[in-house]
Amino acid sequence: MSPGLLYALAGMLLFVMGLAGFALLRHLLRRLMAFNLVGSGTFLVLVGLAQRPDGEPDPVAQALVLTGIVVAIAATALALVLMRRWFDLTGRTRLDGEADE
Amino acid sequence: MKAGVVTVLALLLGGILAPVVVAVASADPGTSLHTLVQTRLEASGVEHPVTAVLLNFRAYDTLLEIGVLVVAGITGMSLSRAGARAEPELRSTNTLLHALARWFVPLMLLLAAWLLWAGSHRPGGAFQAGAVLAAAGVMMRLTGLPTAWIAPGPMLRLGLSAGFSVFLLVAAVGALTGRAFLAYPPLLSGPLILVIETLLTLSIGMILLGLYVAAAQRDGADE
Amino acid sequence: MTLNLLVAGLLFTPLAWAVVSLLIGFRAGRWLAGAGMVLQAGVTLGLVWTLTGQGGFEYALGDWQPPLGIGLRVDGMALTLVLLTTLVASACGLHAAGYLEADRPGQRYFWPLFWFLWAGINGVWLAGDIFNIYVGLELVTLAAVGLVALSGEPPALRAALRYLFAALAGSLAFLLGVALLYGAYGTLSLRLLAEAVQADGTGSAALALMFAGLAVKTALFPVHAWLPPAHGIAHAPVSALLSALVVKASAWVAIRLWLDLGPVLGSSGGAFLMGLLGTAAIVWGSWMAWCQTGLKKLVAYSSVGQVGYLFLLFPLTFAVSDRVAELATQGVMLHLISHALAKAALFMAAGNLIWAVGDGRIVSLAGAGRHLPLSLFAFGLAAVSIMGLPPSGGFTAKWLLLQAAWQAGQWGWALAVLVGGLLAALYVFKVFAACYVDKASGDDFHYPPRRLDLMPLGLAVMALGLGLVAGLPLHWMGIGGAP
Amino acid sequence: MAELLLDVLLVLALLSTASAALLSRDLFRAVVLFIAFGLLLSLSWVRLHAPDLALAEAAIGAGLTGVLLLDAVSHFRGRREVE
Repeated sequence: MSPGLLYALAGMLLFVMGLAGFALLRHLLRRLMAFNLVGSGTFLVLVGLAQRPDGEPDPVAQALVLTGIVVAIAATALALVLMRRWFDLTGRTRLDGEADE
Repeated sequence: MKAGVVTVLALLLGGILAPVVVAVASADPGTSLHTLVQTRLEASGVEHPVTAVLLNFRAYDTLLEIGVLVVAGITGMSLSRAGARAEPELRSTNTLLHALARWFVPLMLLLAAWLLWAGSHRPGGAFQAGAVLAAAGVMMRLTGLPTAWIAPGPMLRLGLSAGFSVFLLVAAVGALTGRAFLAYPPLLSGPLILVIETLLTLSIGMILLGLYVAAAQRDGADE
Repeated sequence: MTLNLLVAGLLFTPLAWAVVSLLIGFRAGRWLAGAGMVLQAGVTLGLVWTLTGQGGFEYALGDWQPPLGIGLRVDGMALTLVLLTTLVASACGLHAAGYLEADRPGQRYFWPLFWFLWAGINGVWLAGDIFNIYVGLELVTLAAVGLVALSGEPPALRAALRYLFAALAGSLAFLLGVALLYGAYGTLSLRLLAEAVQADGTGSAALALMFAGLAVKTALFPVHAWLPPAHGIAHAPVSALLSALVVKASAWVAIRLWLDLGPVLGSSGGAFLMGLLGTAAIVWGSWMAWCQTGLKKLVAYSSVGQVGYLFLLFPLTFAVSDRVAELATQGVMLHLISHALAKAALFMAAGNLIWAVGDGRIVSLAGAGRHLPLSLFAFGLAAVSIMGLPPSGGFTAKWLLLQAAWQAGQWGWALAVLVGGLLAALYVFKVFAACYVDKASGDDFHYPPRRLDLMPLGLAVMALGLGLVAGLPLHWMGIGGAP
Repeated sequence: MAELLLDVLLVLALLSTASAALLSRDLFRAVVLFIAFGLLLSLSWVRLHAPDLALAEAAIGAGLTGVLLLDAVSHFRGRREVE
């Protein structure tokens, strides 16, 4: 088994685990961490699969993942601003438990 | 109940995806972008292939991605209303941290500059450097060093959009001089990429730091 | 040369306007916005003119040809959607200029987010590279979330967080599909992928992941729950933008992927499932719209239903005759356009009505029929297209879809189209019934500025008239990409 | 062979820290595990010959995200949560 495939499979598992966590967890901060795990898993798949059996790394895949990491931190930081403000105004760390209105 | 259903679905998804991942890994795509990057590397103006892809071959992705960062920064600012600026509780009184910060902040600034410079010919670049800058800012903030410049205001707005603006201008100049949008003038691509990266570093650092500060502000309930 | 300038202008204007309006305030941003809209309109018309003259083309950004660089696919469908965006976003922007209070603290950030959203949407219409689609969709999502959260009130924050989480999960599912396709075929260009893909489980699994992600972002039943709060809570012109254009962006990506890769990677089971979910969305969204007590929530649930029609594309283009596939594609695209026009008009008219009566409940609209005839008129005209009555664009779109279903012998989808129209009539009349209840007590109406009626009215007239001139957009959309 | 063993161990460590971060009852602990996950991921990028990503992951993924998350935990802890 090539290292690329190994990490890609690990990434796939992380994706599935993170998604399950995303569906089950209710605490906003935990959901955010689950989202980041899903992202990391996706990035591992992207780079792992782009690596050829001879071990040559693919600069394009790496550039894509670098873009992905920056998008992820932007989304994470934005989500944190939103949830901290939500917490300040309502004292709650989760969204469910009340109607939309 | 719900946990069980989700677990079963997750196992199912994993069971479907695992053979797909294995199949893709063993497949041989006819084309390889890797060799294409190598053959065109010289024309890109930088020696490091990842930087060449990010700032030249696929610069449009990067432009939009910086846009995503700026949007996050804007939204952060829009939610941190005027008022609570320098909050005393944010500062740590830990003297060890203070001592560390006096050494660390200049070191981190140096590291950021090195990462930025390295990006043209070896691993490193604007994103890593910007993140280090932001971390230096976080440390300054934690230890109570002056950080008034990061409060929402004209300075911050200018700073967080500077890198994006210069990138966009260079892109437009390409079109105005008869080439495609985002095409660099043939001989200037190296220096232009360095200029763009320098300003991007500053902007990325400011955006990330600005979001940190915006998250740390609170008002309303306390006042 | 001109082509370079036109494409560059299209991409440059909204991004540049976003940055400049960040540096100036909300009031100055209004004037700037006007100039930007004029410029954008000029560039769009220039591109449409080029398209009709010489056909579509692929534009290599930075002069790097795909697969190394990123190509934009400037063809009939994409440009028609760019034109739609210019119309709808301009109307929403002009409405917002008068609708939003200029002096609220966070308001200066409206224009930058608005322009970034516009830039992102245009980017998605034109994208010809699957990773670029991901970045474009993220730009759209974050700008849209920022606009929803703009008021900073708890319900808005809650809706924004739900929206953000759902959209991010959707993006990552899409990105995993991109990773698999890139690993398998070594290219990100949609055009080259369409040439390279082979019918095997790998590609189909990747495509399924991408559709799952896009379904979440488009709020397809049953993953639609994030949409009504987000679209219901935002300022009216923002809701209009979100319902008219933002959900369409991800739907469009699904449509384009399906038209390009579906013939090889699709399966009749998958296509049927998408059609089934679309049908469920039509019924459930329309029913829930009828159940609402809040005006904007009703309009938002109507979007959940209307989005469902777009997914009838899948079964009606898979393994059918070319004629049926063409009819179905035309019907779905025309529905996308007419719904964008009509729904933007509905939201803006609803905003005016709410401004006038001072609260968002449908029962509070009593007496509005006497006091706000123009807003209500716009609401009614747009509703004609939503219900699918002639001569509206909604009618022509449904007519095309009915023909496609008829010729394909797939009766079920025709039934879905007809039931959807009836249910839409129900919730529209619920609003009108409330408006014409005579109110006994005094008149505490606050008249919104007259000019705010113009934008919904203009779009509603366009949605209504679209059916009469449907040949023109259909002709444009028939123009292909690279020769 | 030794290299493959290293990779396998690293992957196992990645998966176990990730699941521990998801399952941990204590929020602070979960965040610390998440940061550890980021550092391990950074090592994985080194193993995949992606030093740019290793740098970015260490600085952004583990470093900055970690600071933001830790800060948020202490913020949430600062005031009693209304259940």
